[in-house]
Amino acid sequence: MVQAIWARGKDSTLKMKQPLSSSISPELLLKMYVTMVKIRKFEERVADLVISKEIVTPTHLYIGEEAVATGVCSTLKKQDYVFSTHRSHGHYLAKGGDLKALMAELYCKKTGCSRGKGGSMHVASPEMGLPGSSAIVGGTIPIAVGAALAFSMQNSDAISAAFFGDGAAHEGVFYESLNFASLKKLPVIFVCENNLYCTHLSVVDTLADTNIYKKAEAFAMPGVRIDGNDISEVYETAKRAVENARQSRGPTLIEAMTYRWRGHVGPYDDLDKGLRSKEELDCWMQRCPVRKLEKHLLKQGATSQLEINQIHKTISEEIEKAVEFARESPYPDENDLLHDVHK
Amino acid sequence: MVQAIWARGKDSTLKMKQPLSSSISPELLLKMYVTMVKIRKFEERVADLVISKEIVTPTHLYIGEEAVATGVCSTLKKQDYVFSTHRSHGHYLAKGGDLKALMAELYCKKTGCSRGKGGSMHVASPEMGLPGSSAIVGGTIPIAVGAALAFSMQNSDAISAAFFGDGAAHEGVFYESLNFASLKKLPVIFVCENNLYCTHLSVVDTLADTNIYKKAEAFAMPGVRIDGNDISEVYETAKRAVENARQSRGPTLIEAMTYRWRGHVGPYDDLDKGLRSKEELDCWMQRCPVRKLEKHLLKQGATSQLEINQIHKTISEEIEKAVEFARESPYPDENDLLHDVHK
Amino acid sequence: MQGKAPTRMKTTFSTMCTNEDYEEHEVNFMRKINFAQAINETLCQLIDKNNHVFLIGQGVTSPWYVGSTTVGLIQRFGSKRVIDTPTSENAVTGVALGAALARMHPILCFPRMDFMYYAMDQIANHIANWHYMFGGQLNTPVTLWAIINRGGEQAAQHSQAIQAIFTHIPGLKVVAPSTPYDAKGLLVTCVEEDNPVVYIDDRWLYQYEGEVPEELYSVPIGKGVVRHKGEDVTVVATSYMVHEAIKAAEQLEKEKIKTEVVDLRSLKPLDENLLLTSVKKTGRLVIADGGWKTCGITAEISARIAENDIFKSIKAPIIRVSLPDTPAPASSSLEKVYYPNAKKIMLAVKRVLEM
Amino acid sequence: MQGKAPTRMKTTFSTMCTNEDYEEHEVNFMRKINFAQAINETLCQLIDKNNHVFLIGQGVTSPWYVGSTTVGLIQRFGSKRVIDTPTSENAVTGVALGAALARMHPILCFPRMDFMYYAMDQIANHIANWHYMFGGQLNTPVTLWAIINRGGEQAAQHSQAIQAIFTHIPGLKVVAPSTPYDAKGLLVTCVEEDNPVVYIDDRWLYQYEGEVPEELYSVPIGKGVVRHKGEDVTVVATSYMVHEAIKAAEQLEKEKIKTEVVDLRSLKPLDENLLLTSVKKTGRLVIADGGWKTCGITAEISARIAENDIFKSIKAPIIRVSLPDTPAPASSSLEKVYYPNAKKIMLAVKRVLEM
Ligand SMILES: Cc1ncc(C[n+]2csc(CCOP(=O)(O)OP(=O)(O)O)c2C)c(N)n1
Ligand SMILES: Cc1ncc(C[n+]2csc(CCOP(=O)(O)OP(=O)(O)O)c2C)c(N)n1
Ligand SMILES: [Mg+2]
Ligand SMILES: [Mg+2]
Repeated sequence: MVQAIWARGKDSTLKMKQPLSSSISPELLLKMYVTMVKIRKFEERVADLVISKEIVTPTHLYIGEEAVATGVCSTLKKQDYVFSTHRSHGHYLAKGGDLKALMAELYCKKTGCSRGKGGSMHVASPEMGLPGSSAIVGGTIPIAVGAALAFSMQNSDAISAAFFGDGAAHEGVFYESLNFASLKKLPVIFVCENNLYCTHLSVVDTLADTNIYKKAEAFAMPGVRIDGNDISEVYETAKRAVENARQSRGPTLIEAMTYRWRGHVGPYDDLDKGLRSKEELDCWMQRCPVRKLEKHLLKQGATSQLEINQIHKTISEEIEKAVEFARESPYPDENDLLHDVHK
Repeated sequence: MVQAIWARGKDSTLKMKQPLSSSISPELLLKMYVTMVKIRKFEERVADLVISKEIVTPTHLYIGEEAVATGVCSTLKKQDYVFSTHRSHGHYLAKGGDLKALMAELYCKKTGCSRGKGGSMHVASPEMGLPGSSAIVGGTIPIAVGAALAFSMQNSDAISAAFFGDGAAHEGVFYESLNFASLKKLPVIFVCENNLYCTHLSVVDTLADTNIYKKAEAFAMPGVRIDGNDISEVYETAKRAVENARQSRGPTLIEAMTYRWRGHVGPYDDLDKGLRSKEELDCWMQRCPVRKLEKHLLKQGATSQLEINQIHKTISEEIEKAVEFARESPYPDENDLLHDVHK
Repeated sequence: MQGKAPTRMKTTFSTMCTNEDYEEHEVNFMRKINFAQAINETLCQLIDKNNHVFLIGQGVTSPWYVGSTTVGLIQRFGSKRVIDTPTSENAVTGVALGAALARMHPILCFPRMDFMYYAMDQIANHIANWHYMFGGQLNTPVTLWAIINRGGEQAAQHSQAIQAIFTHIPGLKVVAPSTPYDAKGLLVTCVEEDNPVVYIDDRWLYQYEGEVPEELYSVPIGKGVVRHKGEDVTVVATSYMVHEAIKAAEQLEKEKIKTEVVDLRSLKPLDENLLLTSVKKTGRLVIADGGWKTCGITAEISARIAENDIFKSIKAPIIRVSLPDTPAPASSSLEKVYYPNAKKIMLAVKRVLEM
Repeated sequence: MQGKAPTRMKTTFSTMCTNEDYEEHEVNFMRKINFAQAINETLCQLIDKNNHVFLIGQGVTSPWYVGSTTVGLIQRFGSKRVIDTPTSENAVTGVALGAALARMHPILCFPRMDFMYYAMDQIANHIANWHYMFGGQLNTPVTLWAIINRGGEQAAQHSQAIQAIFTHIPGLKVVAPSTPYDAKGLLVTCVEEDNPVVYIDDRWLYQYEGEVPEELYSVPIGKGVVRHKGEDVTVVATSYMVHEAIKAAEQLEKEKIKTEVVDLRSLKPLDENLLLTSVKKTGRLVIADGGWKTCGITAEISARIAENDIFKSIKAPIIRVSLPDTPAPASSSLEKVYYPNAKKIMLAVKRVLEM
C-alpha cells in the first residue's frame, strides 16, 4: 500500500528520505524539538496508562505525526484559533495547552481541561486558542472557517487553523468549507494530516484521487503537499500560508504526509490485525520526525547530547507530575451531570 | 454577471454563438426537435395555467434548457435510470414519461404520475426509467450513484444519470458522490445544468471556482464543459460518457452551460426583481436551443416549415388533451392521505 | 405561572402582553405590525445595535426567499453583516458555530426546516454539545432561525415542521412565538442568550398583526402565557396552532364551552407550571402542535401530565391534535385533511368533554 | 396481544420464543449464541441466500469497528457484496436508496448512531418520503442498521441513542430487538420488507446469549412480547433496557412485587394492543428506554396510554426511565449516573406502587 502512495505522491514535494535542512533559527528549531519530544513522551506514557487501564477514554495517539502540529502551531500566535480532531493531544500540546489539565482529562477528572466531560477526543484550551476538538470526522473544518469569518468581521488579524485527517476528505463538509472559505477569502488554513489511513482503510481504498492537496484547485485555492515528518518544511509552508491568511489573501490547503505508528485507536501497533505491513511501519519509523530534527540539531551543533538528555528528563518529570496530578484529582461529582447543558 | 461567466468559461468548449453543426442523423435530430418542442410548449402552457391559478404546486420551468435533457436522454435506453430535481418537467418528458400524467400531477390529481402526492417537484415514471426527482438540492446525486452500483452488481449494462443544477455543486454530497462513483468506477453520468443561477444568486456569488466541470479532476474523473444549448454537442458528449459508463470505464461529469428564461420559480421572467439584466436574458434568448436546431434542420433540408408547423400543432393538441385530462381527473380522495406511507 | 399570573388579560388575540416583565412597555402599545414585519424590524435593530450580531443563511438577501422578513437588510448593513450563502447547509452551520466561538452571535437562517437535515451533524453533534463537552467553558450563542414553510402543494420535502427533533436534543433551547409581540421579544432574547436557541417561525403566522413596541424588549424563554381564559378544558398549543386554538375557543364559547388556551411559546424549557396550573383547574387537556404525532411535542406534553401527581385529577384522556404520521402530500385535497386546524381542535375538545 | 397471547412463557430470559408465528422452530431451540453472533450469522445467511441483498457501510470489513458482527463476511462474499466505504455517510445512504430503487436490498451499516446525523437528509428527506411522494409506486427496501455504541468514556459524540428521531419521522419503521432470537428474526424481516426499516442494535446487548435456530425465520414487525409476567405493575422496555427491566423484575419479585415486563421489539409500528392489555391488568406503568426523555420513546408510550380510555383505570402517574436531557459525559463517574439501569427501574416501580 505504501508503494501506491509513493507512486501517487511523485508529483508532490515529498522528500522523505532526505535529512532535514533548514534555514529556521536554531533557537526556534530547538523550541520545536522540545514540543515534539513533549508530545512523543506524553503519548508514550498515555499508551502505558491505557494498557494498565488507568486511562479508559478512547485515545488516538499522535506518535509519528508530531512535526505537523508542532510546525503549524509554531507559526501561530496565542490569539489564533486551532481546531482539532479525535487525535487531539498533539494539537493541544503544540498550541500550548496545559499538560496537567490534558492528562487529567484523559483520566476524566474534574481538573481536566474539559472538566472530565470530554475525554480524549474533546479537549479545549480556550485561553491558549484551542476552542475545542470534535470526534466527528470533518466536524471542525467549517467551525474553523466560521472563526475566520468572525476574525475578518472584527478586523482582527487573528487567523484560524483546522487540523483534520485524510478521512475528512471523504466528507462533503470538507468541500463545502473549502468553497466557503475561498469564496469569502477568509483567514483560515486547512491542515490535512494524511497518515494514509482512515481507521482500517487505506487512502487508496477510499479516495478516487489520493492527492488531497489537489482538491484545493477546484476551489481556486492554493494546495500543497509536504513532508509532514520534516519540521522545517511544515513550518515554512505553514508560515507562508498563515502570512497569506493574515494579509487577507485567503486560505490555503496543506496536505502533510505523515504516519501514525500505533493503531487507529489505543496503544498497540495493531500489526496483528493485518491492515498494514511491518515493512511499512518500519519504513515510516525510520522517518521519525523527532529523530530527524534531533540529528539535524546535533549535526548543526545547535544542541548537545547532554542538553537533549536533559530535555528528555525534564519532560519526563513534567509528565510524571501530570500523572500524579491526574491520579489525585477528584472525579466529577454526580451533581455535575446535569450542569453545563446550557450556560 | 454574464460577462464574468464568459470570461471564466473561456477555457471551455463554449461556442454558443455559432450555428449548430452536426453529424447526427437528420432523423434523430428531428426526433429530438420534437421532444424539445414538446418540453417548450408544455412549459409555456404550464406558465399560463400557473398564472390562471389552475396549477398551484410550485413549478420551476425548464424553458431555455430543453437541449440538455433532450440530448442526454436521447442517448439512453428505457432501462437506464434518470434522476431529476425540482426542475423536473424536461427530464420527465425527455425520458419518455407520459405527458398526460405529468399534467395531471401538476394539477395534483389522482391520475398524476405521482398520484397527486408529489406535485411538480416530485415526478416519477418508473416504467420509463425515471424513479423519481427530489426537491432537495443535490438530493438525487448519490441516489443515481446507488442505482449505478446496483446495475454493476447485477452485471446489467444499464446506466444511471443524475441531473442537477449548479446549486448542487455547493452541497458536500455532490463531492462525496463523485468520489464514490469514481472510486468504484460505477456506470453513472453526472449532468450539471449550469444555468448560472441558484435561486437569486449568481454562480459567481456562490462558487469560488465556477468551473464546475473541473471538480471532476479532483476525483480522477473526466469532466467537460459544453454548450448546453447546442443539442448536437450535448448528444455527442453524453453519448461518449454513456458509452464509457456502459463499458465499465467509469463515470463522467458533464457541465452543460445553459440558462432559464423564466425566474427561479413560477411563470414570470422576474426581471423586475433586479437579479439579472434584460440584456443578459435577451442574449440567452438569442441562443434559444430550439430555434437553433430548427434553423439547422431547415437549412439542411431535414424538414420543412410545413412539417414544423404540423409538429407544433400536434404537440399543442396533445398538450390541450392533457389539460383536459388533468382538469377532469379527480383529486385524491381524503382517504388516500394515510395510504402509501409504507408499502 | 402561579405568583406570576397575568395581570391583564383579554380574550381577543392581538393584545397579549401579559407578563409583568414587559408591563413597562404598555404605553407604546399602539402600533400594529404583522409577524413578518416584527421579525424584519427586530433583525434590523439587533444587527444595528450589536456589533457582534450578524445574519447568515441561504436566501437572506433574496427579495422573496424568506417572505419579507429580511427585506432591506442587505441594503442597510451590506454583505459583511448579512451573508447570503451557497446551499451548503452543513458547512454554513459550522461556520455559524465557529463565529460564535469567536465572540460573535450569528442568526442562522434556514428558509425551510426541511433543509436542516443537511445541517444536522453541525446542529446536533456540534452546536448542541459544545458547551457541555468542554465542561461549560465555551459558549455557542447561535440563533437557529428555523422556518416552517408548508402548504401550497409543496409536498413532502418542502413542508416539514420538525420542532420535536430539536426539542429532543439536549443542549438546544427551542422557542416558538405565535404573536408579533413574541416574535420580536423572543428573537431579542435569543440574541441575549449565550446558548444556542432554535427559533421556530411558521410562515403561516406572517400575516397576523399585533401590537409591537418599536424599541427592543425581551420575552423570557421558558414562560408560556394564557391566551384565552376558560374553566372547562385546557388547550395547550404551540406556534401557529395557538391561533387555531383561539379560533376554536371563540367558536366553542358560543356553545358555552369555556376553553383555556395556553400558548407555550417555549418548547424547551417548557413552562410546566403554567401547564399544570391550567390543567389542574380544567381537568381536561387537548394538545395542539403542527408537527408529527409520534414522539412529537404533543407526546411530551401529554407525558408531562401523566408523570405528574395532577394526573389523578384528570377527568378524561388527553387528546393530541397534530399531523398524522404521514409525509406531507402535494394535493390541496389532501393538504386540507392533513393539517390540524381549529375544527380538529373543536372536535377534540368536545370529545374530552364527553369522556 | 389478546387472542395471540403467548402460549409458552418462562420467567428466565433466554427462552422467549413465545409467538405462535415461530412455534414451529421450537425443536431447534438448543443452540445458544450471543447477540453479536446472531447478527453475524443472519447477515451471512441473508447475503448468501439473496442475490439482491448486500451489506454496505463504513467499517463492515473491519475486524473491530462493529464488534464481531461482520467478521468473515468480506472473506466469504468479497467486496461486491460487502462494501466498505469512505466516511461519506450522506452519499453512502443515498447510494443505498438508489440501489434499492434498482431492485436491491442494501443493509446499510452505521457503526454509531451519532454518524447518522450526517446522513439525515438522505434518511429523512429521501428514504422516508420516497414511497409516499410518488404515490406508492416505488419501494425503498433499505435496512438502516443503526448501532448504539456508548459507555467507556466516549462522551457526547460517540454515545447517542436517537431512536426517537427515527420513530418521529413518517415513512420509517423502527425495530429494536433485545434478544439474539429477535436480533435474527427481525433482521430477516427487515430484508423481507419492501419498506425502509431502522434496525436498532445496542452493543451492550452483544454478549447476551440465547437460543437461536440455525435456519432463517422471521419475527413480525409491530409485535411486542411479554418477557416477565406480573400483575402489580407493567414495565414497558425497549432494546437493552429490556434486560435491565428483567433484572429489576427479578429483584422486585424477592420483595413480592410482581412486575410485568413488556418488550416492545418494534418502536414503530408499536404494539399498542399488548401495551394496553398489560396496563389494563396492572394499572401501573413504568417506561424504560435508553434514549433521551423529552419527545423520546418514553413520551410516546406515555401519551398512548393517556389518550386511551384505559387511562381512567390507571392508578398512578406514569414514570419514565430514560436518559436525562443531557449530552453524554465522558467521565465514568458521570456515566454511572447518566445511564438508566435496573436500579432506576426498581425505584420507579416502587414509586408508582406507592402513589
Ligand atoms: C462522521 C464520522 N464517521 C466515522 C467516524 C469513525 N471514525 C473515528 S476516527 C476515524 C478515522 C478518521 O480518519 P482520519 O480522518 O484519516 O484521521 P486519523 O484517525 O487517521 O488521524 C473514523 C472513521 C467518526 N468519528 N465520524
Ligand atoms: C437543500 C436545499 N437547500 C435549499 C433549497 C432551496 N432551493 C430550491 S431550488 C434552489 C436552487 C437550486 O439551484 P440549481 O441547483 O442551480 O438549480 P436551478 O434551479 O438553477 O435549476 C434552491 C436553493 C433546496 N431545495 N434544498
Ligand atoms: Mg488518517
Ligand atoms: Mg442553477
